[in-house]
Amino acid sequence: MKWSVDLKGTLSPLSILGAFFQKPNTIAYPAVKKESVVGYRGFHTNVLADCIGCANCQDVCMNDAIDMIKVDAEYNEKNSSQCIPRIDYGRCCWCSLCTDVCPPDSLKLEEDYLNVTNNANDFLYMPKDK
Amino acid sequence: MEEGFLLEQKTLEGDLNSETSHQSSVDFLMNWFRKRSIFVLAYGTGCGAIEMPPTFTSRYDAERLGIRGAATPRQADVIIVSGYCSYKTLRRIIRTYEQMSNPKYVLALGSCTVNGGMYWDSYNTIKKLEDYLPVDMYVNGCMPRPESILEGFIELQKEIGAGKASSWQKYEENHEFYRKNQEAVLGEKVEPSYEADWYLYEGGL
Amino acid sequence: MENKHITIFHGPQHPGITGNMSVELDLIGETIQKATTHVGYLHRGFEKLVERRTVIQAFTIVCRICVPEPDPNEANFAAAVEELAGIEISERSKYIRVMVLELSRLAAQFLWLAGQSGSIGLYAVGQWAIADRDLILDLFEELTGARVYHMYIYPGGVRRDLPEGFLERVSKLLSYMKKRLKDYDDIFINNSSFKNRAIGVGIISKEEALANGYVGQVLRGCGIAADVRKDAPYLIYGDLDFEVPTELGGDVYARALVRRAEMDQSVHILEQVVEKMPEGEIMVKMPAHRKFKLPKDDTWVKVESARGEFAYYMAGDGTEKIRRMQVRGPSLVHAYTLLENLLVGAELSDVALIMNSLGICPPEIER
Amino acid sequence: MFKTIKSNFATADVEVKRQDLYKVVIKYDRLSALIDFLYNNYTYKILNAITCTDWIEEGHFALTYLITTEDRSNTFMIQTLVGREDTKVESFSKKFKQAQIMERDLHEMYGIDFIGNDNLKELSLENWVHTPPLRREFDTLEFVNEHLTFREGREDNVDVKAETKRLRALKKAQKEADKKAKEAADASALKENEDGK
Repeated sequence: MKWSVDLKGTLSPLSILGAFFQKPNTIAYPAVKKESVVGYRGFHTNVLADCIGCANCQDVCMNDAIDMIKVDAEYNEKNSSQCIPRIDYGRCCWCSLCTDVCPPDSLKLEEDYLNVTNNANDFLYMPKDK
Repeated sequence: MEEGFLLEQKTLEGDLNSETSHQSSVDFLMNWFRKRSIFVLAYGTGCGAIEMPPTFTSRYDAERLGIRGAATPRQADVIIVSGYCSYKTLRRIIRTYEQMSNPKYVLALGSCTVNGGMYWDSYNTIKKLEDYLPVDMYVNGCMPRPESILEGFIELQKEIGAGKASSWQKYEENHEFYRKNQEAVLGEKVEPSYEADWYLYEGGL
Repeated sequence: MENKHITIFHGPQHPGITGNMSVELDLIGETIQKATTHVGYLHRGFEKLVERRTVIQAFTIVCRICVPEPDPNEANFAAAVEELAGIEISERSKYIRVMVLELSRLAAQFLWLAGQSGSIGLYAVGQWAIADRDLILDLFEELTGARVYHMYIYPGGVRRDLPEGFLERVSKLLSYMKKRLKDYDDIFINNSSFKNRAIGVGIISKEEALANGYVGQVLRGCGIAADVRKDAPYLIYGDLDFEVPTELGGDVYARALVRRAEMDQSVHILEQVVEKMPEGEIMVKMPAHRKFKLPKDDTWVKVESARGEFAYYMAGDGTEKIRRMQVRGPSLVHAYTLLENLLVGAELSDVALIMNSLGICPPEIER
Repeated sequence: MFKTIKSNFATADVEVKRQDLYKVVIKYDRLSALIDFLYNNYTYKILNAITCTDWIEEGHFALTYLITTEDRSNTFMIQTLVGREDTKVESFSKKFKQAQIMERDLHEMYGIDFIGNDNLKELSLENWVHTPPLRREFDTLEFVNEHLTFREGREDNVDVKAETKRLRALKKAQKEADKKAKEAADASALKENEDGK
């Protein structure tokens, strides 16, 4: 490696010092939260009054993440199997194919996505009813 | 609203008063030191590694919370298993994990570490990380956002501060169980065997 | 004095590696005598998994093949399926695809900027570059609903229409980028500490580059204007005005200059796309996933990713499943044929520099 | 060009798939000659990829060599069929340097032997002793079930089709029972009426 005087190359990087006078772009996470985006693919929600228990979501899921289970709840009277989906978040990839194929459009994704736990068995998720 | 340094301090100290009753003051002090300086091993084991740069650089700036990268396992406190883990990587992760000095913690990102995730039917990835390494914290997502990763670190810090995160002790105690599982997927023997001093001496440290 | 060989592993656990891979180096002193690449730490068997899934199910998994830049995979997959099934997509979805591809190229170049500067210790550049990349990811989040794995380019079109005011936000970002990219010239490209490290390191000759099938910046850095967007235009690239930047040096610095010029070109393309974006449908009608069948036929499609030509071979067999999907990323040949030769005679401290300038990305080598 | 290829090498016509993509199917013993022909007489000088498709029903592998012109404007797909068992294929690693790594990949995934390739070590797998994974007879889910375990807690999954059928049958039975009861009630009412008369 040979050394040559390169005045521009030596001085121009110093322009980075200008950043001292700029506002930081940091999002101070736990206190300041970024605005959630409309249509973000987060947790599932399922309107029980609309769900017809057709298991289309289970069929399209390539990760085998959806179980159709019976719970103690009031079903839609059109719900022919009286089952509703439960999602295993140890499998899900949030591709939202399940919401695309849902005939009554009851399964949806919401903006919330935070789930941190030290127990790996906490990842079976019952979609919120809303 | 408070801003900057004070705000981060508050986040870190928010849980101070709640969990201290059962700790002696030495323990409390040790845990306080530990949770305030978390060095994360620079090892991107899977997809989730792509969200690590935003977490550690200026946008989300994990260093505000005392979290920063470390180049070698000897200096690191936390190893992040960022998603799926093929057999070949698992061997390296085990080796790296055993080289890290106590106390050490494992943070698992994404669906793949919980129940196989997208690669549940793949012939070359493990499905449940907890069979092979003790995991302190799981973070939800495929892949988790930087906010989720930060949240995982904050929860981990809380557990460390309360003296609850002790997975490395679990690894020592159940070493045979973990070794058996590891060798079942990796072949006959996990080479090289890093049965360091704390495995051999009774009582560990 | 006797020469002593040392063998060390550079990676997989190493801050100066471009992913989960490793290079076994045989050294005398600081000079590399022999280099052997090892991959497979990220092998998930994509090509097997795709065979087990229906076409629509397989579409969600392909974006995981290349982590820093998932969109070329989606575009390739969609293009291959459309060609086999004979689907013609709408004009608007073509424009949206080009926009997504160019945004992702830009994002990947920022990631390269961070890696390349980090490999010689200029960490401040990395801090800026990753933050600027995040601005692009914010746009992606708004458009597709996810930051990194978008799963957006769907066989038959794209999955969502542009949100309201999205194009204005893109042009706002572009005008910011135009100003911002000049800062990177000052602090990194023209930086004498980068120049001194990069000029004359990792030189590839033109003949070798042509004969061995290298792609992307490696070719363009030796003065060959190879770019799939010009050579075999796909989507709407034939109608757009852009240049293929080339340099003659063939070294790390030449490749850096090429990449920097490509960022300008990406911004230029995006401006045209935003201006010309037509109205219309975004998706043709697709049958249900169990009924969507591919004929017994095969095809070969390619797009230009941020690191060069990214190609897929796809064969259908008359059922709803894909018979075979072969991924040919730019890194396969670069990581073996090129890197193993290029590192011989180089210094140990230049390994990270050279690897970053080739843009080697392990997940697409082993799939 | 097409005419020469057809008369000298191919078993069928050259297929023009796209403006930039031609495909030809040839017998294996003419492969090397065709690649040489294209290399020497035209500008097809870059080997882009080698891929393999497993047609297990028909009992052969379809090896596809993708060769591109120097200006990258055209790609030739040369497909040749070889047997599935103990496949031995001539290596192109002397002619094209990059073929070495592609053949190594195929050797690992399909178990094809490339004669003349001096490095066919494991590429992405480690200590693999089972069937080469991309062969069709290798069932990856079966392999996973045999060697690994999934997380418990998901056994309460209900087979929706069976459940729907059961519920429907139940409903039908209920309806019929109702109907019968009603009929019986009607009949008894009628009888009572008659009796009353």
